[in-house]
Amino acid sequence: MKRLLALGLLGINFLKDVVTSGWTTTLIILFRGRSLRPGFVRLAYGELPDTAANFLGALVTLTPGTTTVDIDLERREFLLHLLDMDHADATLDSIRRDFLRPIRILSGGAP
Amino acid sequence: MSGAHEHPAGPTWLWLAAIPLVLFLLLAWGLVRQPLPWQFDAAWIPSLSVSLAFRIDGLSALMLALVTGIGTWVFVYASGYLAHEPRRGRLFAVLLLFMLAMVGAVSADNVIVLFLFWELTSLTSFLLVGFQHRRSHARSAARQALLITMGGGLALLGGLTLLAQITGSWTLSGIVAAAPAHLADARLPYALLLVLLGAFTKSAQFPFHFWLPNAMSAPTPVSAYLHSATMVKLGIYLMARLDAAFNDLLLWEATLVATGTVTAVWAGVLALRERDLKRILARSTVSALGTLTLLVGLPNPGAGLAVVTFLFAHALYKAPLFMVAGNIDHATGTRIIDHLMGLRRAMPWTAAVAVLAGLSMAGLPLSFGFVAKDVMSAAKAEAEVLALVSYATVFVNAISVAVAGVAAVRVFWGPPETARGPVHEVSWRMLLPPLAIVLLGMEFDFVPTADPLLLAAARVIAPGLGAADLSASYGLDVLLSATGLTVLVGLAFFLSWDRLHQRLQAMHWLDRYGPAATYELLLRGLALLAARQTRLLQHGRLTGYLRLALAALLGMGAFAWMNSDTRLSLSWTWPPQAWAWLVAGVLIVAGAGAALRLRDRLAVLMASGLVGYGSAALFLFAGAPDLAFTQFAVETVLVVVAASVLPHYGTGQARAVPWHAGDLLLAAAAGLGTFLLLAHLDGLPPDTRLADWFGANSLPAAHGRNVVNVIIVDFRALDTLGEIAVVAFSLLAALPLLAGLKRGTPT
Amino acid sequence: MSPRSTLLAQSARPVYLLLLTAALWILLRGHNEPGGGFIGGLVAVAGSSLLAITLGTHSARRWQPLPPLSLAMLGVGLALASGLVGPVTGLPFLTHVWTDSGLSTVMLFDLGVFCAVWGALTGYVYALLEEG
Amino acid sequence: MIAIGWALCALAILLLLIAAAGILRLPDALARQHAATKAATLAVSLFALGLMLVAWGSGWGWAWIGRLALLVLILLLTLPLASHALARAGVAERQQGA
Amino acid sequence: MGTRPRLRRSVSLLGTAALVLCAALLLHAVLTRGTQSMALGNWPLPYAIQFAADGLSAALVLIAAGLGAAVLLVESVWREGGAAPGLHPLLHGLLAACCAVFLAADLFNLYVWFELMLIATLGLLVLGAQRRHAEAAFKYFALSMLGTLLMLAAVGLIYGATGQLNFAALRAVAEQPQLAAVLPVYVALLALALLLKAGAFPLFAWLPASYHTLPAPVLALAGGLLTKVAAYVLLRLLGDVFAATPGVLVEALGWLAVVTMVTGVLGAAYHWDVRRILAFHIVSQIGYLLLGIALATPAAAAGTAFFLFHNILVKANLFLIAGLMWRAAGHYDLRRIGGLYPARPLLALLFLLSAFSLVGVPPTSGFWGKFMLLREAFAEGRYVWGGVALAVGLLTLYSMSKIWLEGFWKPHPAEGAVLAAPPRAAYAGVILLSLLILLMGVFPEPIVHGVQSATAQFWSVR
Amino acid sequence: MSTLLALVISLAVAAGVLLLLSRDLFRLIVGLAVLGSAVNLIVFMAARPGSLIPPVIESGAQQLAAGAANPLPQALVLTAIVIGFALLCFALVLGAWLARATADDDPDALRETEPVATDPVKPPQEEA
Amino acid sequence: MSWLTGFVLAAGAAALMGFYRLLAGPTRTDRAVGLDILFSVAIVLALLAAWASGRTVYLDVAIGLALIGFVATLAWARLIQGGDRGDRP
Ligand code: NA
Ligand code: NA
Repeated sequence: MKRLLALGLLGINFLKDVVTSGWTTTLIILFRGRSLRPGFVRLAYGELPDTAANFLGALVTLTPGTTTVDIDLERREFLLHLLDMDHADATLDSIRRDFLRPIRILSGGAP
Repeated sequence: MSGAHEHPAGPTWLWLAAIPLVLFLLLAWGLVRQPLPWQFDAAWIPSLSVSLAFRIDGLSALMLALVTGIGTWVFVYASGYLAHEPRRGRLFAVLLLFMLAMVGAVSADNVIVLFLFWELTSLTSFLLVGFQHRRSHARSAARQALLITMGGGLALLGGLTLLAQITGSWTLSGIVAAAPAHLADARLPYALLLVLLGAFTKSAQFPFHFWLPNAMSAPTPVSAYLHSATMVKLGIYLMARLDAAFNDLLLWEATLVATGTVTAVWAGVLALRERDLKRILARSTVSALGTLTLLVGLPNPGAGLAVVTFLFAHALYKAPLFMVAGNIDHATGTRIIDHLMGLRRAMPWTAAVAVLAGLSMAGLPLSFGFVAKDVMSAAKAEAEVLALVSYATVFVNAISVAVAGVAAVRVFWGPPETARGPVHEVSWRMLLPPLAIVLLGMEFDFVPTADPLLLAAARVIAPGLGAADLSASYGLDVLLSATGLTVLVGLAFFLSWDRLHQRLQAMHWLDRYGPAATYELLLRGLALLAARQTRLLQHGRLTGYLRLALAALLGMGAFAWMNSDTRLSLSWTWPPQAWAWLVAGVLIVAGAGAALRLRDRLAVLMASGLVGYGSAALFLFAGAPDLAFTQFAVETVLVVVAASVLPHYGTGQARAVPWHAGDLLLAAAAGLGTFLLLAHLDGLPPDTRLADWFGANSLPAAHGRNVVNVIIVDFRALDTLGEIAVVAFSLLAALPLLAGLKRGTPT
Repeated sequence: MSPRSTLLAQSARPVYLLLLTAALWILLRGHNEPGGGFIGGLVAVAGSSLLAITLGTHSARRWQPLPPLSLAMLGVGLALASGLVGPVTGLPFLTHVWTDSGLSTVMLFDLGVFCAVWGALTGYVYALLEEG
Repeated sequence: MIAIGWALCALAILLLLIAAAGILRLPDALARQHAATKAATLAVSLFALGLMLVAWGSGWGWAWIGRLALLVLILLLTLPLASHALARAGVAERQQGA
Repeated sequence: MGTRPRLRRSVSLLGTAALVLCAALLLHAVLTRGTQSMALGNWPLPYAIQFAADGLSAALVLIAAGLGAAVLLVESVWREGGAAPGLHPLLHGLLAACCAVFLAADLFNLYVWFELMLIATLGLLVLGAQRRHAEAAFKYFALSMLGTLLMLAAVGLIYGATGQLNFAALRAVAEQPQLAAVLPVYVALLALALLLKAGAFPLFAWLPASYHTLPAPVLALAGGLLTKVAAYVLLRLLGDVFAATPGVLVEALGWLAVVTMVTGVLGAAYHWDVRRILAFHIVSQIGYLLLGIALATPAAAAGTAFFLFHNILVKANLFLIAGLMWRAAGHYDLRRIGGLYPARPLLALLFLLSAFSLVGVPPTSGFWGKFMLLREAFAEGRYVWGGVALAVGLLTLYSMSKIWLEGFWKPHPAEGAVLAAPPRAAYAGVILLSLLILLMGVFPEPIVHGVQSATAQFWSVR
Repeated sequence: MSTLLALVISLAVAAGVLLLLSRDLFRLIVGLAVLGSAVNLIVFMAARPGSLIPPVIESGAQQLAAGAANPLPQALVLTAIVIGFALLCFALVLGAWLARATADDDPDALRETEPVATDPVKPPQEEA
Repeated sequence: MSWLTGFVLAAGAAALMGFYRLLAGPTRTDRAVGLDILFSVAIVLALLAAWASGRTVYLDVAIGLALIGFVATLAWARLIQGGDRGDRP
């Protein structure tokens, strides 16, 4: 039941993020263009089975503005490419909040 | 050849002489029992009007008698001459084949059968001339003989074919019979010239005379048989046979008389330039052949008789003289007359033969006298030309007296050469044949056994010849008066042989500009031409090949376009989906263009992929979902393949496109051509009968709704079968290459 | 960056199975809708290529019923064999036969096409990807 | 319903154009990758949704809606793979260049 | 595959034997019951693809099959360039494609088989996996593709104009006046594609660039069949299907034939490698075939057909003989070999037969073919064409005598060189072909009659 | 309408010819591919494209609707596409093999089977 | 000119922009990115064809494209990552 709830939450969060970051990306393309500062960040995902980590990587990639470049299963962290480094922290936060937590629940771990 | 190395004996092949002998006896028996002509006809290739038609009349019988009679003795002689030759078996086999070919050639009536045997004699002659094939001279002489006689043979084929088409008959007898009705045919001169080309090359007429002396690198029995007595007479034989039909044609007469005269005189002059006994004899043979051609060309009936008489007599003295030369060569190891003196004591029998044959050769003018008289009386208007001819005959005849002197007197008399070791007479098998032939010749002179045959032969050439003419030709007074003059001149030539020789030898321009030199020039020219063409057409540069191929295709396509009734029809309707086509078209053109501009191979590949994607987009908006899907899928898989193959192409950068003006022109022409073709197609009303049938039957009969698929797997499944075979074979074909790439370093 | 992506590695097999299923689906319904042996075969090639690119040719080969060349030849053989049913019954070559249950030699033929395309093209892909 | 569908489709096309503009305007390959893969693919998905609505409204039936839904699913399934691979390629190329 | 060469060879030989048997049965059926036709898939014509065998195509199938048998016989003992597992399938594929071309009565199907021929030949070319093989294959590919693409385009355009692909249907449609005026351009394009495939001037560059890299048995099959297949199709299309093609185009073909004959022999005259010499003679002989087509009469078509039969056999045999020369003397370059006449008299005899057949000396097969063409050229008033054909015979003789003089008569340039003994089975294949050539030369009547009746309807529109 | 397509195809052909003659091994193959696509389109033009209706019989119908696209050229082009693709794969591999073996990408440098002629009468000897 | 035509032209414009990236690079990844958007355009075009013709068969083409299109991108990515051999043998 808890997992089902998590799944539903994940779906809603995903759609919300797709729309919001889609909108941000559109704005970025339209108005910031060349002045944009993209870059890489690392995101530790902690305790998570490999499959779930991969799933999370895919979800992150699906969301506009963020792309998973590498998943390091040893060090348990993602290497992400962000379109906009100016709001990197906010982006990472929303990933942790909207995706990482429900997936932890889904995979049976602690939130 | 002189027996320096003794080889194990092995069979002598003497028994082979029995074959021509039996044939000769059969002929003689037949001539006694059965009146001429004998005819034989059997179907061979009725669809081409080629039948095994043989017809033996007097002329053929005369030739047959020579071929088999002299053949018998040549085989005997060869068995002695080649006693130490290890590979004589092959030579005998070819010699026998030659004899049979001659028999066939002179008895054939169907022109194609004649041609068959004619070529067979050339072929066997080639093999015999090249018998000493380890020597490069023998090889080139053989090739020269082959190219000239077979080249002439090809002309002969053309000529005979034309003659047959003009007269409507494929037999010699039919052609001769029908020819008078077609003398005005415009094709006739060409036909005759082609036939004469064949005859002239075979009979070594000017300017093709030079192959015969070179052919002397054949063993002597071959020279005596092929290159003096029989094969070289084949051309004369054919001319003589056709003479009955074309005697009254000025072209025929002029060509034959002119060629014959020039050949006879010129060969006589050239004989004086030679020191090799065999080559001297060969030159004199050419001279005699020229005389024969001249005689055939003369229009009056008496000349016909002269032809057969001289032809016969020449064979009977020249073959023995060749054998004499062979004997001398065999005994002394040389044929150069400067080194040959006083052989009469060492080789008495050979000397005797030489004298008898030389007498015959020198005493020959019986025919000339006859001709001279006949010619003077028959032709009046063309006096000056014919006078020239008769002067020429005197000269030619004098030369043969001189040659007879050299062969029969000079080498045998005088002090013996001391530098050389002891010389021994040759074996009986090399003495008996020349002796027999020369005695036979004398027998015919005194006892006219051969007269009926000669007369019959002459009547083939000159049907108007009466019985009286024969006796007239033997008129003693004419004979003597003519002989007197020629013998005198000949004696002068003989005595001044060395001085004349040196004078002529010094004329080097004769070697540089003669027909023989021309032949060499042609061969070299052929090689040079071939080399030039190779550089032009086979330069090895693929781009050049492609350019030429494209230019040729475009040029020939344009030619076809100009020569057909084509019209252009351009429609500019613009349905809604045309906008989609525009998008697709822009992609296609942009992709193709970008592939030209880009340097990174990966980018080139991507750009060219756009052509495919564009096509697929086009298919989407043209009612072809299957095509669109396939095209997209193909492009995707192509990317996979190309992406994995691309690293092998070295650095990522392709060469820059050079933008040659010529290439641009080709491209523009190709584009324009494509446009015109498509515009042309657009003007034609579409015929959709096949499509309609497929659409109507796809579901009811073939149980499928997707008509394209039904066509692919059912209505036209064979195309698909072939296609998947191509797909599977493409992998099979690429396996060795893939293995090489996998190893990393293809060799 | 790790030399191999675990995301690709882990998703490759499921996606391959999806593609193969789609390929077979396309093959089977091709007679009535767009599709058929060619397109199905090409989709299967895409699937196998995916495996080969992400997991290496070894596993791609393992997930294919036969070695590429054999598969291609089998395909040609199947198509040929389906055409031989006709001659056996006295009809021309490539005459197709239907049973009442809807099965037909057409399917065999199309399967042959599918196998030929799948086999031949994967043969190229594998050989090129596994060099040196 | 049809009107909404139309509007969604128009929006999707607009998004597609913007995504395309993104690959022109954004500063480097990795950034452009975001536009090409995600923005564009989402635009396509949106277009499919719009068309779904149109089909629903027009009563074209489940043949349309089912297929379009399947399309969106497949797009969402394969998009991360392409995007991820492109990003890795970009990084690798950058490393090669360095 | 690849592990049991002996089994593979046996199966392969058995397969060819079966092909020969089928071809013989087919020819028998054609001769006794007339043209045989099969509508593939049992669909009505002209909707189905049709296979049609008249005397001409059935005979060609039999000849191809016989040639295949002889070549495989030789191949079974050849082992040049190692055992390649792809060899036999590719050879069979090539053979099958050729037979299919002879039988196909459908324009697009024809194209498919040409593609199969192309890929099989490419596979055979690269089998050796040396650099020269790959180079040869690439040149072959690049130039052949031009022809292939042009052929496909022409087929498409012809379909677009007529709505038909089946030969009989096209024959009927092409005579319609409104099409007779516009179709020739497309037909000419198709003819051009076939001219490239046939190796006509100036489209032959692929041939001498590639053929000589093939191992002898393969070369025999390729050199014997490939260009001739294209020539056959040209004869079939121009003489039978699109016989209404304007005379001026056909005449242009005749002049092209003349130039092809001459450039072919001149190319051969330059070379010293036996295979290269023979390869250029293919071009020259194609000229004769084109000449026969350009004469545009039934009799000339018969001559072309006869020449085609002859040329396939003789060319293949000469290539096999060249292979035997190589086996015996160690090289293909005439400047490096010699002494074959005393050492290998049988080989010499076999060479002479085929060489003189190529030259056209009676009574070999080559003579009758040339004679039929020459006769018809003169009958049609084409004296220059006929004259050049004769002259080219002389130049052919030049090349053949070069091989004979240098390879057979000249002593081997290496002192004390001992010539090897080529395998017996290889001789068997050559003797088989030689007997066929001899038979065709000595008893040509059935074949002449056969081709005359098979081509009696050719050019009937004109 | 067909004027547009004819124009597109013609331009593709022209570009293909230039690629073919560009003296680059890889571009040459690409040129053949481009020409192949153009030729496929030429064949497709035989159908006089214009209809958007695919040649698929709708459920309920027994035969193809009037006005549907001509299925035959589509089938022919489909066959031609696949054949052309198979040949293209072979060519790409062959070209790669040659590029590696010769360490050159100039098609005109493929001279091993046809060496440069030096002596006008006797061409250079070669290994075989 | 209908709305659908407008959509087609807009999709075409997007394709052209992608094409520009393909042409201009500068990196290989850029080119691959440029090509990738063409897939999206192709799918949109298939959907538009379905819409315009009212036939679902074009939807199947779109699905097929979505299924296999990304494999091409993966192949490009692998090629770029593997890099050129650079060195000639
Ligand atoms: Na006369
Ligand atoms: Na006379």
